[in-house]
Amino acid sequence: MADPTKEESTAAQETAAAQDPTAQQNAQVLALLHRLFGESTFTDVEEPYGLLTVTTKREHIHNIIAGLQQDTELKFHFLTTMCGINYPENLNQELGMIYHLHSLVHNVRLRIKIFFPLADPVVPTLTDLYATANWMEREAYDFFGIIFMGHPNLRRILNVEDMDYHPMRRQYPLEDGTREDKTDLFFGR
Amino acid sequence: MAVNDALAGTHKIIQEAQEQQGGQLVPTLNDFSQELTTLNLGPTHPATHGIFQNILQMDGERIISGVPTIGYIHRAFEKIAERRPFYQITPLTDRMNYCSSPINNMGWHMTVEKLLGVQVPKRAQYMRVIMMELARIADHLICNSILGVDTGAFTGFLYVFQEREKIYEIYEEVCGSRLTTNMGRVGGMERDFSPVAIEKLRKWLKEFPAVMKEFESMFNRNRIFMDRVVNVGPITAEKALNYGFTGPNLRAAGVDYDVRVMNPYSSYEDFEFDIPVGTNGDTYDRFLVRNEEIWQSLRIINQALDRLPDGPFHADAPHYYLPPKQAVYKNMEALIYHFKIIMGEIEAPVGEVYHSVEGGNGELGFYLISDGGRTPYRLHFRRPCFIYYQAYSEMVVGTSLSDAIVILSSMNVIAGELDA
Amino acid sequence: MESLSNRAKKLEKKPMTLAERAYLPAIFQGLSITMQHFFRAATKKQITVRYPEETRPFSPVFRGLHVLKRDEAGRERCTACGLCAVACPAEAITMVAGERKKGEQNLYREEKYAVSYEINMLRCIFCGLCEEACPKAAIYLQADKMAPPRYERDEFIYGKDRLVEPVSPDNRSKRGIQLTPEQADKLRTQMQSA
Amino acid sequence: MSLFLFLSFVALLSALGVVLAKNPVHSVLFLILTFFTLSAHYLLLNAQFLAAVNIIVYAGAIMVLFLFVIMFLNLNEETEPQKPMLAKVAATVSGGLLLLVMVAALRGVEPTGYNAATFDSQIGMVDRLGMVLFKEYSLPFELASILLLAAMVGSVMLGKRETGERNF
Amino acid sequence: MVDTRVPEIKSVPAPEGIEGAGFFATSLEKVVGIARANSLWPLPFATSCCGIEFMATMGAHYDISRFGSERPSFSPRQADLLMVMGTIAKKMAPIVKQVYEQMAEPRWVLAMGACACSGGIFDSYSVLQGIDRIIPVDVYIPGCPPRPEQVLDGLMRVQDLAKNESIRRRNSPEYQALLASYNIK
Amino acid sequence: MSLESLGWQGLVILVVFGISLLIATYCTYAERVIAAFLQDRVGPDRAGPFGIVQPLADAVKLFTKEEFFPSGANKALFIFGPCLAMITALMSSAVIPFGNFLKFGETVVHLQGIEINVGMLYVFGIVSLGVYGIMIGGWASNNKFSLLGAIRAASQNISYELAMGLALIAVLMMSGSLSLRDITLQQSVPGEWHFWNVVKQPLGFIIFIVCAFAETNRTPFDLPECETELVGGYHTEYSSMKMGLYLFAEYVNVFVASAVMSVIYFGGFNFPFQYELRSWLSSSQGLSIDAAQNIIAILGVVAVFAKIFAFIFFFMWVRWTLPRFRYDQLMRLGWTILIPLAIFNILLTGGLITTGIIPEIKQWW
Repeated sequence: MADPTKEESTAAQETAAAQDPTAQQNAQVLALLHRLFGESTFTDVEEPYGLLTVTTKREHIHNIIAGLQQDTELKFHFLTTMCGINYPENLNQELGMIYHLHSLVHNVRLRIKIFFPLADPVVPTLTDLYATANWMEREAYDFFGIIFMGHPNLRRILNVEDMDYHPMRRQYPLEDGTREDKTDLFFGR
Repeated sequence: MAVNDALAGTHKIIQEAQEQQGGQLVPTLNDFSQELTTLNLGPTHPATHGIFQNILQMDGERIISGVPTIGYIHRAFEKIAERRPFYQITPLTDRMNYCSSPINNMGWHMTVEKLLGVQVPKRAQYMRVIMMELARIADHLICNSILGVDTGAFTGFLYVFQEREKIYEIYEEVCGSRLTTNMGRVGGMERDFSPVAIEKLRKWLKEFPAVMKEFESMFNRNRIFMDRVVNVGPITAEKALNYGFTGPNLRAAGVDYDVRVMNPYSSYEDFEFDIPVGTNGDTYDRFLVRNEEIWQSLRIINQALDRLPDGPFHADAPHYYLPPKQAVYKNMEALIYHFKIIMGEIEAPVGEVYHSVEGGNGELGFYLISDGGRTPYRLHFRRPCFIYYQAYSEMVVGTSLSDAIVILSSMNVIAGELDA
Repeated sequence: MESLSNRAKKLEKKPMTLAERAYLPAIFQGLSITMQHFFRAATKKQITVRYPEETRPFSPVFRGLHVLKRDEAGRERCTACGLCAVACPAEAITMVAGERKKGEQNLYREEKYAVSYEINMLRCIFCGLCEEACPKAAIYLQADKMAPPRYERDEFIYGKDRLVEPVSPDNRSKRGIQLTPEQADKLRTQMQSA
Repeated sequence: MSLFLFLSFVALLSALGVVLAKNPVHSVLFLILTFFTLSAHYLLLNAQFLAAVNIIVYAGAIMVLFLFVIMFLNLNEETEPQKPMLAKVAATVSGGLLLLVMVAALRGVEPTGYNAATFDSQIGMVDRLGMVLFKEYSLPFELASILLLAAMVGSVMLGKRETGERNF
Repeated sequence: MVDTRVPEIKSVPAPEGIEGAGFFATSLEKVVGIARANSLWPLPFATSCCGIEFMATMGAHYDISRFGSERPSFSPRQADLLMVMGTIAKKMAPIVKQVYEQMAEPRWVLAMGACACSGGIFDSYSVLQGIDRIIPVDVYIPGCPPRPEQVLDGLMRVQDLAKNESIRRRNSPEYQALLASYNIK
Repeated sequence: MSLESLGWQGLVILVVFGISLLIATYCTYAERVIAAFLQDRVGPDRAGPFGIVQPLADAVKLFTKEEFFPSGANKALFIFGPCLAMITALMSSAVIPFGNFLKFGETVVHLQGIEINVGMLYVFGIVSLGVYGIMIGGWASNNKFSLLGAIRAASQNISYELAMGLALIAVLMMSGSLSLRDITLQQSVPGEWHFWNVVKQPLGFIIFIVCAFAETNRTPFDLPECETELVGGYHTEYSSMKMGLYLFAEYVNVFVASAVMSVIYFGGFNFPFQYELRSWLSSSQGLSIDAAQNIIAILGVVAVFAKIFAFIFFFMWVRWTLPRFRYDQLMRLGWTILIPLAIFNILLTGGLITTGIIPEIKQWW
């Protein structure tokens, strides 16, 4: 779930975006999205810095991305990146996945977010749609412990196999904890 | 729809695809050399440059399957970035794709500028373009000459490395460091080009084409080299897109996707240059595309240098751009700004921004989520190497060990960017 | 795939000609190139810098070994504000601030000064952020000195004894605020009389 | 004479080594040593060409391929299949019979020894050998070459992989 | 150019374990030491940025071959000098140690750059905070990455070590104790 | 042969042995300096003046390095491998004629280790054995990279030996002799100094030199040890002097290959206008015919070494210029290009000899 404070910044942009060609493009894309997958599928439609951002539920994410990939009009057939995120304060929506899609032909980008509880971090995989999703999902699993149903090889990718936590979750410290040569913790660190 | 239902058949598709490949590639039982050997390529194998491991199943010298393992220099960039103020992330980006640090630096600065809404003056933009294109040349030079080294021709590498050394000199003149440049600041450059830097740059622009021509004539039409690279490790455009290829590797497959043209940043729309594309995405195409990109980058640098506008080299943004030292001594306001910026207490708006630049290896994206604090709430790097290296295990199937090494070096996998 | 940008330049991959298929022309071309380099190396000036006998010129903005500057009067400029330590991404700088006592005015420029100031050179990444952060122009990364390699880990904790600029004006770093010749002369006489 | 005795001793010893060595690689190396001593014998008999060709062809090429295959298959004691008793008996019997035949055949041979009158220092030289091969024995020579050609064609056919596969 | 070499160290101090009786270099030892010093074949264990600067050191402008070290031995058996360049993550640490164990005596270790020496800016859960936690390091080169000049300086420091080392140092109980403290062999 | 000349011959053998070793030693230095110069560098310059004692430093270091035996390796064969490589490399220089003869009164000293009338076959036999050193060492190391290197070496050497032999057969057809000394002498008919075999057999020479590169495992055919693919190939597991022996054997092989090429194709110890020089020396300078001959012989030694060094330089020059082949391409080159070319060369030579275009060589000496 996006931050509540975000509304201010988006409101400021709205006026500027009215004349913007990207805003018009985004409006078209949004209309198509609504037509294809139903208006109720998407919540929280925003356009921070000209990039259409929609939030949906994890039940729909596979269908939406598959539909976008196959759609001949939108041609969103490039998965730019995906990453996990952790908001420990948002109850039952602690974890999230953020997908960046790109329609190379129309040169439009789309950001899709899903949020789900920490206790049930299960998300459908995209490996059947995009080969590139394989490692990105492994990375998200490694960092956040998000489990991708149907992933062919969901193992840790960057960290050592026997690591027992998911380090990018916000509760875990960054530091190694073993260093000896750095003792000062003053000056606002 | 339930999650599990949505997923029905996912596995099947992948399995089918694998079987389809397997049917052709796995030798039949009556094949004499059925016995497969497992060869551990890396992590300290000389051809893996950076550090990653490939466990190859080999039938004699033919590769049946390759399983890559990465993460050997995982440094937790994204986690560190959550604990560092914006300006301290620049040194981190240096070390991501260390073959072309300035591009990473500039990409990061532009991301923050986009977040903060800072307008960078034209001169700074042109200066950035010059440095980014220099970095691109340096990156491609390394990649192509290392391809030469991996095919056994060491000398070409040393010839072009001299040019890289000169690029280092220019970097040093501009920012004070050779490799991990920490160049530029949010809002512009940290200092203007010195006359020496411009002179060195002009001199280099004059000398470099001859060396580049020599390098090309040593390799481009040499049959030994061509035999090693033509039709080795080809990848179709569809597959490349599916694997998320960007940059020279995608262009070698024939797709003219270039962030500089599609989403121009830092005044790239002012310059005239072509996007070289290859035909079938094999190693030779990747080599040629990189070589041609070097020429195109030279074109851009020449244009930018000739048209370098006058004016300030940084934005007039006292909230984000450090005041000059002299002002800090004399001016209370400047001193306050100085303290605030250094302590990281700049007023970053809440929001999220994705900005991508054309890095040495493709679309280098920065996805920054700011919650208004002094550090990013989350910073995700779209690292092109990480994304396209997963195609490697598919590309090497059916080739020989020598091919596998050539493919690897032509993909220009930079360990720092791969593992982040 | 259709063109995305209309600026694509298709690289042609010509099939090898008969001569190219015979290996020899390219081999001779390659051999002649390397031979040119051989003669160039043997006759003209070699580009190799015979370090340590010869050295390459560094750029004046090169970020080398740190120095804590003194001012015109030979006083330490550092006021132990801690900005450099905050700015350091490697967290390599440690300092302890102290109040200047009476009679130390000729040693320290400000009322606060660094009792100890340590930089861990092994951690330091020479990014130059400390130099930028310093509001007193006290810390500089010298353009002409590099941190030397050493045998022991402990030797890399650079304290004030090694960081503070030597008193002799001739050994002063070129970075930072430069003395005018008159100031230098004045300082020299001061030092000699002291 | 002492040289001859020494060489024969080494030859026999290494030939025994071929049979007795547990490690197949050692066997092959002993066999190479045997070829060496045989070549030395040829030299003693003034057949320089034969000696050189023996080394080049047998020791230098054929045995390399032998070694190649053995190294590739990585044979060792564990992988050695246990042979049935019957096979061992049969092998001993047939070996003994072979020995018997050879002894019987060579029993009547009289060593001629050195005769200064008939000695011809050029007898083992290349040109003499060529003359003999291409004049007196030209038909067997050609037959042998046809046999080798047939074998070569056969091995190429066997070694050829299915179409569509890359062959290396 | 101001002198950049170590000003404080006048004579090379004996590293741990080579002092004491019976360890004075004889003339044979001197010859062997000089020979070893001039033929340090490096094993470039390059993981990241520093590896690129090592390439620069090998390149024409600096030319590490002048020190007799241009033959990189990627096989640890043949290498004399393990040059660890770049970040060593915890995933990589066992491999570094293994490579060190595979090297034949005499062997030296050069930690190049902040990451290898101490972890540098990467004070994170995944990065080893200095390779001297797993293998003994002879010479540290600071910098991120060090300039080729510094690399050559470091190489010369290793040469000094090699020159002054007793042949028997590697059999000495002190050296064995050093290795044992790292759990090697 | 008198006892005295036997003693002289022994001395010659020793000298040849020593020279082979010395040249191999300094080949390592030459390789480094030449590579450096080709690459705009300076090469070793800190070990002695111009780095001249660099090879000695390497040797001493290798000798004092720790012996190492990999686990699971066959220890005896592990030691035997490099020894064999070195022995076979050194043996082949025995039959190379480094010069004509010196004559002191009645004593004639042939500047050649031993003269046997199948000298060429001898060289061939020894060279074909050289691969055992690599194979045994590679196999005994119990390492996959080593084994791959050994296998590559074996198949490469056997394949290229064939083409090499076939290329030489054309020379033999013209010379009618297998003795290297005969072949050398034939290349210099008095008054016709340009009678080197390379003029008559250009195609054969090209095939031969390509095969020589392959047989010595040098770039572009250095697949058995290519660094970027197999780490060190067959010598990956070797440390100390055993590894030094392998490196050394390679340089001895380079030396021998250069020597064979200069003897067979470039007239060996012959040099232009030697007969004119000899008659000039003996007639107008008043030297005895023996003394004049001795001077010519010594100049011949200089000539043959000049040729050898030129070839060694060429070996290094090529090594630092060309990329290397892939394994299958190498095989294809050997079997489908070089061997048919060599056979064509034989047919061509045969045709030219029967039609009389190449005159039959008469033994004029």
